[in-house]
Amino acid sequence: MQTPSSVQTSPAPEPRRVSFSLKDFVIKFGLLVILAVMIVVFWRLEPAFGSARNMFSILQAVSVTALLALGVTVTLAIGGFDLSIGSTAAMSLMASSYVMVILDLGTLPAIAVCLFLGLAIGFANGMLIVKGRIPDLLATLGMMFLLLGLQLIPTGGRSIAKGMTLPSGGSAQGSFTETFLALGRYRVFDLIPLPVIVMIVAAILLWVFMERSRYGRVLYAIGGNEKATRLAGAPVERYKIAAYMISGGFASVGGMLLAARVGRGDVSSGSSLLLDSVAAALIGFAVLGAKKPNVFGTAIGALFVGTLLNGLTMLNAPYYAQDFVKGLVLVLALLFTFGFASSNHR
Amino acid sequence: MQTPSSVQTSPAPEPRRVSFSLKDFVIKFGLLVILAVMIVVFWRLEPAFGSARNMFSILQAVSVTALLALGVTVTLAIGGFDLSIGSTAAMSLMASSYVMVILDLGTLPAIAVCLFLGLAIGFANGMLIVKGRIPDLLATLGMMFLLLGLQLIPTGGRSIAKGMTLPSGGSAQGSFTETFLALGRYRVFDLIPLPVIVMIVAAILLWVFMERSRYGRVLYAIGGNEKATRLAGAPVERYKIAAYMISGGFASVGGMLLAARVGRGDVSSGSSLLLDSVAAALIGFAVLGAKKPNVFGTAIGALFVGTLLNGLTMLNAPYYAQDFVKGLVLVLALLFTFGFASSNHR
Amino acid sequence: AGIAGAPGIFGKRQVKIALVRYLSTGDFFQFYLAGVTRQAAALGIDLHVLDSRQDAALQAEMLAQAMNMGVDGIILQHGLTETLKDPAARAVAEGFKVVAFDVNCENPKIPQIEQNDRELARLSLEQAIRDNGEAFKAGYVYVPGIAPLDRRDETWQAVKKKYPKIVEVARWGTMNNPIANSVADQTAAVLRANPDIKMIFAPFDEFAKGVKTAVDEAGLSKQIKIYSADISTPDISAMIEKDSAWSATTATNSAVVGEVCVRSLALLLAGIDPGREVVVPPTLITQAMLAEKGIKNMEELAAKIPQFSRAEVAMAPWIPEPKR
Amino acid sequence: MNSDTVDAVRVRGLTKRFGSTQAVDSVDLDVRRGEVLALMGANGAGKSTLIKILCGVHPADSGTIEIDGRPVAFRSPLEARAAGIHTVHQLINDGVVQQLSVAENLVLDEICRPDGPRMLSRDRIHAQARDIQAILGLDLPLGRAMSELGQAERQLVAIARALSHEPKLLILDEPTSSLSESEASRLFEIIEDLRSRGVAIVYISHRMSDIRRLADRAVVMRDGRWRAEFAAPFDFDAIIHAMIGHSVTDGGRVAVPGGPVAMALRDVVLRPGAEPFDLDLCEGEVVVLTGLIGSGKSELAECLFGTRKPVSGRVLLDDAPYAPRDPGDAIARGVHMAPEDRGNSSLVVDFSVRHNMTLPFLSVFSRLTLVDPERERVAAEKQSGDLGIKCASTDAPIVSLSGGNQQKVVLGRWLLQPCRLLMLDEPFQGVDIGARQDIGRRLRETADGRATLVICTDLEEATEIADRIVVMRDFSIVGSHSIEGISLDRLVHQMTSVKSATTLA
Ligand SMILES: Nc1ncnc2c1ncn2[C@@H]1O[C@H](COP(=O)(O)OP(=O)(O)OP(=O)(O)O)[C@@H](O)[C@H]1O
Ligand SMILES: Nc1ncnc2c1ncn2[C@@H]1O[C@H](COP(=O)(O)OP(=O)(O)OP(=O)(O)O)[C@@H](O)[C@H]1O
Ligand SMILES: [Mg+2]
Ligand SMILES: [Mg+2]
Repeated sequence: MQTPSSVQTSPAPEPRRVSFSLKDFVIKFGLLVILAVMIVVFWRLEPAFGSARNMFSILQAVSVTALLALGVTVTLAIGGFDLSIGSTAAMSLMASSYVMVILDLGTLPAIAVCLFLGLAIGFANGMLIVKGRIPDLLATLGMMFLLLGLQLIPTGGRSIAKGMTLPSGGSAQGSFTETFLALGRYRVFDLIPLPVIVMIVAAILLWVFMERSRYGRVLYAIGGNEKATRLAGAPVERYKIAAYMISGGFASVGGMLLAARVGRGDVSSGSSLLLDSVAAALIGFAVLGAKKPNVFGTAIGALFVGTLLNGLTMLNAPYYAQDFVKGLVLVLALLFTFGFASSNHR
Repeated sequence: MQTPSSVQTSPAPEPRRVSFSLKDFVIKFGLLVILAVMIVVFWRLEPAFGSARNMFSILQAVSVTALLALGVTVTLAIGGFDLSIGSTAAMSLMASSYVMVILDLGTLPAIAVCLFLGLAIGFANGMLIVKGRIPDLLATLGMMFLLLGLQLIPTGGRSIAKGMTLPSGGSAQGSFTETFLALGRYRVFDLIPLPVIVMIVAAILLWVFMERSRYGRVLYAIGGNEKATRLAGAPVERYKIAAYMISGGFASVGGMLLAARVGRGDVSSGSSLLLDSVAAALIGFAVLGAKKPNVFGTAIGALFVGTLLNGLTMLNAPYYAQDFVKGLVLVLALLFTFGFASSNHR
Repeated sequence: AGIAGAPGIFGKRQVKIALVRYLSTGDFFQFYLAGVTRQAAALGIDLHVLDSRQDAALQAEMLAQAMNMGVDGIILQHGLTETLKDPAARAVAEGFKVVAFDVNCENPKIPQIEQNDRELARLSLEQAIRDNGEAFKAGYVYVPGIAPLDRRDETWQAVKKKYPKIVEVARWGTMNNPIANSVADQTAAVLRANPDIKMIFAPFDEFAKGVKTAVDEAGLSKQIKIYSADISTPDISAMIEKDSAWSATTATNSAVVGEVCVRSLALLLAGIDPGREVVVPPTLITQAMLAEKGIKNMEELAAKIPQFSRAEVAMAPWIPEPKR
Repeated sequence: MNSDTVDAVRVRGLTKRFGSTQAVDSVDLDVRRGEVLALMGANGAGKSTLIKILCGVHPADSGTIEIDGRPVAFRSPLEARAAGIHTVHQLINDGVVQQLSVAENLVLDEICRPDGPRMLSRDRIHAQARDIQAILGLDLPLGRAMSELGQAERQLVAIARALSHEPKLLILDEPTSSLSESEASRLFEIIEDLRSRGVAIVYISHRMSDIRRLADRAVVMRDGRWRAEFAAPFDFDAIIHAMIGHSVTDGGRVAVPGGPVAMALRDVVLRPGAEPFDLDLCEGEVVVLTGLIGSGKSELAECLFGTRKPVSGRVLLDDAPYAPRDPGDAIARGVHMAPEDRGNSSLVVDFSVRHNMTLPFLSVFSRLTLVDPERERVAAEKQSGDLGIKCASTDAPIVSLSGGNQQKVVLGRWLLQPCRLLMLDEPFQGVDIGARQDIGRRLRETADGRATLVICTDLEEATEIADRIVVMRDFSIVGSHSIEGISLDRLVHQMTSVKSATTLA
């Protein structure tokens, strides 16, 4: 028998790399180009759009959605899904209000309780999925309903506001602390809102974690082939639980920022968070031709939706037209990203 | 060199099958037992719960959700997902009102337009997924946003009702026809609401289609292994498009029944419809130990949620407690179904 | 440009204002917007509508966005006090003129336009007592946490205290979309469990629609009377149906409220104080009134019940009344 | 080596059952340092299950495992790794993550190690990956997605990874199932080197040539039990008898002459730049297509099945032009194909044996679109009987069957209906010698009235069933040999010689 010098591998696919390919460019940068075009067009039509303040307004408006979307990106990366993020954020909103307004315990306990709840919810989700072997969608849907109800029980379904009447008869003595409110409202240099900084820092940390650290690789490996990853020696269960805890943690931070913005335990806040953040994470698939959940894409996805809404609002588009345009741009952007990309492979 | 020591043939695997296995029973019938127990408990606590009329009330209440859930079951079976069903139903509700109230065209055109829209939306979803190669979740999410906006454009965001003032200045001349309203309101033998009959007939037809016809078999095969199914000669693309058209069609029928019941073109996002019907379809995984989307399970899932809500309302439970209990029962039921089931296989 | 003879900036140039909304879905809000739009048009105002769709944080952001756009004045429509207080104060401090509808910004410089929810509930409930006496079993549809509903609830609690023989035997409600349909399902269960209910107070027309659907389905439209708040064309159709259980509702014409908001802001911009509080009084609308006058939609309602069609508040000679 | 006689692993009374299947039944096994132990047995004998217990995938129901005299009970693959046990699993899909890059797959163990470095840069991964692939002399495109590689290359990646450690015990479960001779012999060299360094090696294969070349000792399992043990040099007849209960007869095959031409290829060019070639496939004849990995064998089959288009050339099916649009079209014209890569391309994992079999021909078993379960059952049971498929019933889930039996199900599927051309791409992957003979026999029995093309890299398998062997190299057919008096040397020369060699076809 022959000895193989080196196994002949797939004949290198045509060396197209050097030549510029419009298609590849579109796949990679399509969404970013649309975003840029959008910004320019809005700016042209409404100069106020381009002011630094307005740019930070956009970032501020997307910060909570973006945080949730970042969390859900991690669960998407492991091939799962977290439907409970919206209600986790709402829970965190109610919990922080409860701690400050009703229990009158101040800022740090409020933050601690929220973070703990977020991580605990993530842990519970993870356990249901890993130990209870319930499919992700199902487990987190159940959790979502559970939280939707649970968060209202302590107050009997009422919003939590300073001075509200308690079921016991007295009235709430506490209030949102200034420090806590600053979390959502303070602007560094009187320009950059704190939530924006939180979001950007979180996004960078998560990007490093997912793209540069060993843990991120394992998470992606689990999403690609859970069994092979387990056989390669990774403690898959622990990673999955951790992914849901990250998701829960990010959602609870999002909920806290929301609470600080809203300044009240408002029961209806946060209802659209789930869909918007899922949309952001899914749009992220199309950024840089990733075709998979990825942190950078998610951040761009959130920004994309935020810019679109801000711009359309400036142009006086009615709210339902915004939905329509949001859907249309989403579908078109994805269509040409995925539609183009696909003819390449398979 | 050794010689084979003994030449016994394979020991016949013990005939365990005859013996009754509690675990198997729980896996198969757990959810059905819970449903039965729930009915008995509610009946005990509130005798009115058990009346025939109330039973049909429950069915009436779940009919729309069930129809949507049936549709989504088909897309789940092919390994996809349809997030746009809620807004398709909302669209159909607006469209039927538009045709009857504003265009004054009568029953049949209204039904025809709704069905056409539902199928067209499904077709569009299917094309986006199959030809545009956009992942299911993403494509249908885009479609959802698109429809949310689109349905409000013709009326500028207003509900449609008899006699409403039109943008042109005049007032709407048409009205919901008696025939159309009967779709949502008529009771056969003065007892069985028509929507219930529609739902049951639809469920039976879909059950036969999915479980007994060769098309259903192929749809499940696509969900199990799309590539293998294509290599077995099935026109996978056409099947996928058909699945989304079925989903859209069912959603539009659901929307029509809703319109007929409410008698108005109500502005609504249909997002609760989406969540509830997805919940029903997912709960269906646990029925009879199927662990996969299945028509019978979906119907039971819808009934399960409906019964729970009806019973809790009768017992005067506040609405948030209902959400909580819904989530709790869901998680528990699934936990012991999937949790048990899993230790068997792996 | 500008309006000849008008004071302040109205006389000099076109004015640009923003309407920053918290709630927008539903007929009430559509009519409100229609009122704002036509009064703004009558004043030649460049109106920008910013819709936060029940997202309190976004509403605060949109208020900032309106400021970024360099408008002259801002109308805040609904929202949460806690969320809007600071940004609204900042807007005032930066020289923007601000009025608020149905949200208290706790700022003396921000005139408060109100439709008076407590009064709204009171009128409906007084009618209910006139119709049913002071002793009956009642059902109540309520979802806490929504500001106008909470205010209406206060009145209901007061009435129950005042008339101890009015017994609330069941309470339900949901905000699940479509609201009317979900409430109908709940009501069906409640009616079965409590066949002796005589009156249902559903102080939000979406609730009332759902209740009516269920009452009709249960064949109880002659036994039960429904009292609610708010009104729209579909509501009128439902009330004037034969044997309709929906007896009365109390409402302000939200289009009129919209007009009032714009006029108040215009006064403010012109340097005239419209007053700390501008109240638009509600009107009781009963089935009998509608039948008697042959009213079938909102426009006819406005035409035939004068106090519903316009409000004599925040008027000035230089402010043209809009074409209705 | 003084360690030659030391038992590295000692297994006593190991037992495992899945539902009603006793997969492993009180097995005793010793593996010594510096030896290659061949674990043998028919499909479903319990080999993979045994080693999965050894490497922490499944917990044992009972029994003990000792490593270097210390009892162990691994709860996860990770613990087994920490104890120095490294494994290449039978299913290639269990060894690689398609979505990750080739480099990431090569260093997957490193990535998954809980005590690994926190940060991993791309450069670091690529550097390590280059080292690892050098072990097998591979030169793979490190940055590409794994899913873009062929099946054999995926298997090589999984093997290279396992070899990159300093194992105490190395377990290889059918590592050569997708490999051709050349890669296999490179692998053997490395195994021999490891053996000389005192590593204990468990080697599972259905290829007798592998066993002959490598193994020092062979343990045969049957129906989950230890059955017999042999030492080199082996008496293969006895081994096979122990495995399947009877001997296999090979003896000189007589080529069946082909009937009329069913499928004719003329001037077909598979890839731009490849040589055009002709090929005739005749009724009644079994043609084996062989060649190195990546020589384009599968590509040819795919062209005939409508999933790929040739660059140019004509194809005639029964003298009529034939250019299928898609597999459905091909099947309608009577061309059937069982693709390689059974797991990804043939089986629907959550379907039963029966439903898997009938999938392409549902319309045949339906009345008014409704599937007639009775007719379906009868047909499936006939195939199951004819092929000797070992399963509880045709209702059993496909995943409960052993690999060889799953392969038989795939074959049974395509034999359900008569056809003009049956193509089987690597049908013997992971199939035991008994099943191989069953399949071969069945193929032969049904060969009349259709042409049969079997793609087969292993020459031993090829010569077992072929009437004619066709050699492919660089996307072109370079030789055709009748089985009678065939010269294997010539064949191998044709497969491997450089492009300029004379074309014989
Ligand atoms: N996860 C499982 N669940 C149920 N049964 C299983 C499972 N894994 C294996 N089996 C059964 O256990 C028996 C032994 O299977 P195993 O895979 O160990 O055989 P094998 O000797 O490796 O066969 P092959 O040569 O085909 O790889 C078979 O009957 C198989 O069907
Ligand atoms: N899915 C794929 N994506 C990219 N390249 C592929 C893919 N499948 C095969 N190839 C490459 O195409 C070439 C031809 O593959 P083909 O499968 O026809 O070869 P083969 O002779 O059948 O070899 P094998 O023994 O690997 O099956 C090989 O170099 C292979 O690496
Ligand atoms: Mg095996
Ligand atoms: Mg091949």
